[in-house]
Amino acid sequence: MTRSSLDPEQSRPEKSDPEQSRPEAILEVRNIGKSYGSVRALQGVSAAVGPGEVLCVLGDNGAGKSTFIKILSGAHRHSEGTLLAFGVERRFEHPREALDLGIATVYQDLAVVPLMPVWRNFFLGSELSRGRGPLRRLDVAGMRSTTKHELARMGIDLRDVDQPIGTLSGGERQSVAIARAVHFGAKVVILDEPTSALGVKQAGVVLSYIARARDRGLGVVFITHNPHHAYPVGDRFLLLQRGTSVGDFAKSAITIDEMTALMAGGAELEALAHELERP
Amino acid sequence: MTRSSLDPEQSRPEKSDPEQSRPEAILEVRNIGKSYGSVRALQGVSAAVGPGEVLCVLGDNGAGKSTFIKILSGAHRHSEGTLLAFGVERRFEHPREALDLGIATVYQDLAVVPLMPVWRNFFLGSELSRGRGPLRRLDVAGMRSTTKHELARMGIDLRDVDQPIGTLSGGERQSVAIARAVHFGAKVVILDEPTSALGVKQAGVVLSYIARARDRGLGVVFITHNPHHAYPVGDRFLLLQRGTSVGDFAKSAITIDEMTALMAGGAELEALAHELERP
Amino acid sequence: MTVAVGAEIDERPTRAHPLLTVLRRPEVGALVAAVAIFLFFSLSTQAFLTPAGISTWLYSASLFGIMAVAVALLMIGGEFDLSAGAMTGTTGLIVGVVTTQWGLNIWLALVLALVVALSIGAGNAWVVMKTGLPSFIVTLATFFILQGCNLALTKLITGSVAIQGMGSVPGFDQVKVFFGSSFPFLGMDVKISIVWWIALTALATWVLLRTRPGNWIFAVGGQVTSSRQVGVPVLKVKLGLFMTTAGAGWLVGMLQLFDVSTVQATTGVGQEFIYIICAVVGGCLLTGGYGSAIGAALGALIYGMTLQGIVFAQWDNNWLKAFLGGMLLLAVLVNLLVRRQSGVRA
Amino acid sequence: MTVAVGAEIDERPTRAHPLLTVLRRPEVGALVAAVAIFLFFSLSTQAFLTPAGISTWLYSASLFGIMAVAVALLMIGGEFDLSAGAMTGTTGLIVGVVTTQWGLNIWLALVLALVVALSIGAGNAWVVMKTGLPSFIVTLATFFILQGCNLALTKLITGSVAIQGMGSVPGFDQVKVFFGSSFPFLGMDVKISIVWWIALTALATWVLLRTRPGNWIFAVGGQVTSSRQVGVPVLKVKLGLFMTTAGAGWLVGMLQLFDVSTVQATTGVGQEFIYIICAVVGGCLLTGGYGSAIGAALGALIYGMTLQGIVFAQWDNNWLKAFLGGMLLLAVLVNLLVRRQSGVRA
Amino acid sequence: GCTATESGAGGATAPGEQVTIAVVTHGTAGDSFWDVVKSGAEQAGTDLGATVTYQGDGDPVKQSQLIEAAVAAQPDGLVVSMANPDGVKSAVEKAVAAGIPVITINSGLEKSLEFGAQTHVGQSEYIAGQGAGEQLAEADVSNVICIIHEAGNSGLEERCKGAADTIGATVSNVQVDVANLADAQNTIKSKLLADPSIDAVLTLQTGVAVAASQAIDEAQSPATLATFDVSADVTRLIQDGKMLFAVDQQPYSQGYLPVTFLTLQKRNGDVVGGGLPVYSGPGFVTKQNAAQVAKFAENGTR
Ligand SMILES: Nc1ncnc2c1ncn2[C@@H]1O[C@H](COP(=O)(O)OP(=O)(O)OP(=O)(O)O)[C@@H](O)[C@H]1O
Ligand SMILES: Nc1ncnc2c1ncn2[C@@H]1O[C@H](COP(=O)(O)OP(=O)(O)OP(=O)(O)O)[C@@H](O)[C@H]1O
Ligand SMILES: [Mg+2]
Ligand SMILES: [Mg+2]
Repeated sequence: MTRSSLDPEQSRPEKSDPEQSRPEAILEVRNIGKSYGSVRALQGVSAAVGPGEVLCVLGDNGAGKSTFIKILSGAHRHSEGTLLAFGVERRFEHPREALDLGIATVYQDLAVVPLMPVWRNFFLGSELSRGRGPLRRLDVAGMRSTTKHELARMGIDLRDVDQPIGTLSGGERQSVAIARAVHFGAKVVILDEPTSALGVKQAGVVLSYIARARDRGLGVVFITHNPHHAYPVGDRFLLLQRGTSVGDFAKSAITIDEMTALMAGGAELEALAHELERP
Repeated sequence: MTRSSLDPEQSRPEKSDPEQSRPEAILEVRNIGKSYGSVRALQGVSAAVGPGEVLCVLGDNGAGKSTFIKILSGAHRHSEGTLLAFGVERRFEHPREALDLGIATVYQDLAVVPLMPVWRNFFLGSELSRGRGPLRRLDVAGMRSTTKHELARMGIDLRDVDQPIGTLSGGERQSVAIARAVHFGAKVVILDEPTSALGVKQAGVVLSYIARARDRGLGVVFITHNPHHAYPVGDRFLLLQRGTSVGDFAKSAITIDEMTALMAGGAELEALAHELERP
Repeated sequence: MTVAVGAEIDERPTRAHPLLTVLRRPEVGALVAAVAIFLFFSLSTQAFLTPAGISTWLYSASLFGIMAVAVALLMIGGEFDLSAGAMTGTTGLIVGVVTTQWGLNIWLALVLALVVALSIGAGNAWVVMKTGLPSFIVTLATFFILQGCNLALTKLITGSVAIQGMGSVPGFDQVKVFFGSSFPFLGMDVKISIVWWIALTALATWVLLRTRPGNWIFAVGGQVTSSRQVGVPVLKVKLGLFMTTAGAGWLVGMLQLFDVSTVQATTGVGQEFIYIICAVVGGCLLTGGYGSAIGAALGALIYGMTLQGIVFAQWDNNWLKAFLGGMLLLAVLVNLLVRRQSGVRA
Repeated sequence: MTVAVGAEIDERPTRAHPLLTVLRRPEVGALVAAVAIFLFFSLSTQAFLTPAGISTWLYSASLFGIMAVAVALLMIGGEFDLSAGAMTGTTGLIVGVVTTQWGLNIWLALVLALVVALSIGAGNAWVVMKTGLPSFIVTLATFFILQGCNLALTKLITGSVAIQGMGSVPGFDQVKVFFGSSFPFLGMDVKISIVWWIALTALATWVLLRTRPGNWIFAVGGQVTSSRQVGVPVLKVKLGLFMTTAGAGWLVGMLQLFDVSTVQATTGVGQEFIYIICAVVGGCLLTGGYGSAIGAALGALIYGMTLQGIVFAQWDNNWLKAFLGGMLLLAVLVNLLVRRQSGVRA
Repeated sequence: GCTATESGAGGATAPGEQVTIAVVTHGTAGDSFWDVVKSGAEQAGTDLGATVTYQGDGDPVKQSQLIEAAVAAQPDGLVVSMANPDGVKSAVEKAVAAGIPVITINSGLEKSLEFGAQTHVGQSEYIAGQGAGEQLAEADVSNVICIIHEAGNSGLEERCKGAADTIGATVSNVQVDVANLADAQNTIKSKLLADPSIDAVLTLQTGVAVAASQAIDEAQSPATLATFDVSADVTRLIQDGKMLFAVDQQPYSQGYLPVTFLTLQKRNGDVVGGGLPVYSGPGFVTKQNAAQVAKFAENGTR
């Protein structure tokens, strides 16, 4: 197979952007690992993402992708290895700490509160206030208009930002979550499978947001099952399998077909293609 | 664009399987429609599926795919049009009625009860009994071994069919649901986005189950967002957009690229491809 | 071709010790707590382990237990019934009023009370299912209504708040054989209600674990939409559960009536929470879909032992409630601990 | 490039009448029910609309209302507090005991009682958050423990089950100005607790709708993991909510103590459900994440009007509970209907 | 045998044998009347060097269970109140059959001997109610409300019934919740406002009496107030002229006397009463004797 030509060690020194070097990485993990009780969900994974760069994380179900980003975003603490944010070693105790550093995460379950209005969800945890002392209050008008404006910038025209976010379609909810991350001056946006439940069109919209965030100079960590979604926007590709890293490739070092083949089951899928035909 | 060459009316008379005619369809809908209060989720959709045939339903988020299959499976009643099962007009009042006719459905949310053991979930609603009169009781041993056996036939080797199904991975749960539908002598299996949350490998496994069910002579209605999943197994393709049918194509009448292009947003996605590139 | 999806999961470490299967049962925590409390009172008091002592706390536990088992089934099915306590009073009062005041045949009176109870249970189910309101609120309303009717109607018809002269109703002694008698066993004077309790716990366990309706009870409590989708008759199951609870209320009402041959308008008020407590201590989740009948019976046993054990220990009864509160907290914590140890998420 | 995801949804028919926005508020159902009950008793009884009558039912509503508003906040935040009723007794008893028995300065006694209340609230929150046990069970245990301690400690210290001679404690009249006084207003004799009630309802509404903690309360009740993920300090919010409820218990305890100038060991027992009922009638969901403070206040108003209206109407008092049950059912049904009409899913 | 003298610390020097007396009443924990009964019984125990256990539950089934649990511990004597005599019949008879001397207290006088009890101390709530009714009738009232603070409590119902049967005026019952005195006060006020012809209020509990007195003030009603039971606040109200009288069933002696009798019986073979009941009341506290009662009430013994 093409495996040897894709040796991770070999491809590591490659850069998608030559003027940018690892020390400038916004987020970097070295040999990171995580166990849930007796289950080792992740071990010995290293990766980094810099500004204006898109790191794609690919892997099977249960490969540890969500675990990986939960460590980056402070939702879980890692049990091995080191995590560097802006070159400084960190151990997040609470998602708040990561957020305060500009690490914004769009979770697989979107982290929205279905019964709350769109604008309240948009600003949840980072509400705008006006006034001072006991008169300090939410800047409702400001938040409403900012939400409307930010969503419009993303190409979403909601009639009513007061409707509960639970009434939006999956794609719209996804977009709100991404717009939120971008708006709060995030340095890195982490997205966990934002496209899996989306139609072709909606997935395209989300990909375009990712490209836009990248063009604004944000770092993006993008998790997906779908090589067809990852390849167009990704700069680097981290492949996970059963909790360990299979490789970390620059875009120039791998083609979409090689990537598909390398993902666990790629080989089986080819074999399968015959079987799917009518006997 | 290629639109005119793909005129649905033109392609309708085409058959993927010439020796099989519509009157033999297991399930058929004519001009079916459904409103939720003031929301028209579906209108004027016609389609049919025969034995040994795979009907793929594709469409955007909110296009009405889930609504469509909820009508077929008796979970919702249609508000317009006619539904024929085995040539007889029906109006299902309860999923039970559809089930009793051999219409088995694997829902998007899988319809499993997370806290219950795998084997109880497998047989839920169709439990095996032994004994008679007041001594009539569940055939626990029988259900356990059948579950183990049926799952093994699908290539899933569970150590313990007594573990709560909530502890299985997404792909495994999906497989249990499909194995259940196949086991209960279904004539039609309806699958709502079984592959969206799955990795490449797991998705391949599910596709192979679909092919296997088809080869056993079952009709399959397969809903997906992903043309790459639909095309290899599908015989006919029903494209929905905002609740109406865009077309119903035989496999011979359409290529995968045409299908992708035809799906809502296909055109936009092409435009997008440029944008995704670095500026 | 066999794509071994399961195979890759096998790699991850897991334990599947047979003991663990036992430890994962919902009632294990309650069993541990029950044994602890049994030992505590056996060692610290004289009377607790005497035949007379045992029959006393068993009797106390049995009356709570019958209801707790029914309430546990209902809770596993995802619903509450706060009218369960008042129901024991309602049924007793109906039998009392129609026999002592209107001279109805006592057997007919029993049937009448049962029919009324089942209708109220069915009514609860109907309102809950039709409106989608939480059963907590619907049955709270039923509770208030029953409580009010118990008092007002009894007062209206009999002129007092308790039924008198029940013992001299013709046929009373025949019925008492079934509901109010006791028999000697191993030196104990065993009340018939203990037999009812054990029989019903066994029956409920059998239904839950070995019949189709039992499977459905777990299903509707665990995930009601999924159950509906696979063809479980949700409405019938819930109807059955509410009627079972009401029926158990009738049974307890009769057991009490024929034991003491009187019933008061306030009978049963405030007991509804004890049933829920017993079920929760016995491992039922408040959110439904998980629990066991034996667990609820053990919960009732814990409650009965504590209640009478405090009497045997001659503690000041002013502290009773505080003890019960502490015991409840302790029992649920033990339960939690046992379940955490065995790796079950609560 | 603008991919108009929103545009396609616009096509589907929807109504967005401004009236609908108002009708979608959680408290609308309660408002409709409150107006109906107000009209009913105004028309059917003489005394209900007299100044003296109004001040009576307003006072009754205010005592339930203060707690109902606090309990509603807690319920919106996804938790229950069944110890809220007993807490009103505990705080009153503490003040009573330390002033009448130990001669402590009355202001200090107030502060002491508040500190104890807040600690108990914090304790509830701590146990709930650390163990993950449902607050229903944890606070039920607290309720029992408080109930037991109220009785046993009061008896132990004072030798009786009620506080006597509170009125002659030095400084009583000064404190009474804040908690037990009344003032004339539009011909009514308005109790100060009504002012507290209105002020707290306004404050709670302000907090809920216009401050960050309010936003967080909705969030932790609606989806606790999501809230944690976006950085909401879940523990602090729940801690604050349990302490608010305990603080409200203290306030109501003081209002009662300085109004009737005596307090008994059983004070507050059984009231916890009335608070929950008021909150639910006012539109709060039992499952959390939805509700309003004004709604809870309206729920209390409905309860207060019904309670006193029945007396004004001179109906047979034995039916009281039955009326209340019927009223509860009616109110939640009206609520449901109004919300269904406006297209909000309950 | 010897007389009961002052018992030393720990009762080690108690004369005669160790005596255990079980008291099981139908009073719920925290009920102010039964709390005084309990105090009386416990004081008798302390005074005589006897061990006294006290339990109570208003539900006849539960009360029966408590009696049976007490009997299982084989006490030297049993004291039972019988609000609903049928309800505890079999439990009492079991105790008698087990050879335990039983004395009934408070209510249940009619059935006391029939069930095998030696004697009865106190008198029924109904008779006490009749006493209150006679006193109120002397005050020439025509429209009375009787405040029931615990719905369905048979003792309270009996008190109101007794009053109603002798008073010769309209008596209507009003239900309030003793757990919420502020609201009880409010409800009484509502009743007074709704029916200005009410000219007497009869309460059945001391806390409610205090609340009712304030309700009468606030409603500016001319109604006369009377109550059952005595407390320091109640004697103060009587002294201030805000209350006409308080019915004193002397619950303390209902607890103290039977414990004394049973202890004597164990230690000295005395069977007191001779098959006749011992009446413990009712006494009436009025302006004349209020000051004298007040200091006992302070101790929680009246
Ligand atoms: N809280 C937890 N406790 C125990 N095991 C866990 C927990 N969370 C995840 N795991 C296990 O860790 C492994 C990795 O899970 P993770 O969610 O990171 O996978 P994933 O790559 O995101 O999968 P998917 O594509 O299905 O989202 C799985 O085997 C999973 O069962
Ligand atoms: N119970 C309901 N009440 C009101 N509207 C509904 C309901 N269920 C679905 N809808 C609406 O009907 C439309 C079609 O929904 P449906 O679930 O069929 O879409 P779908 O094609 O399955 O989308 P997805 O790909 O996101 O699963 C959507 O606009 C949705 O908001
Ligand atoms: Mg994941
Ligand atoms: Mg769908």
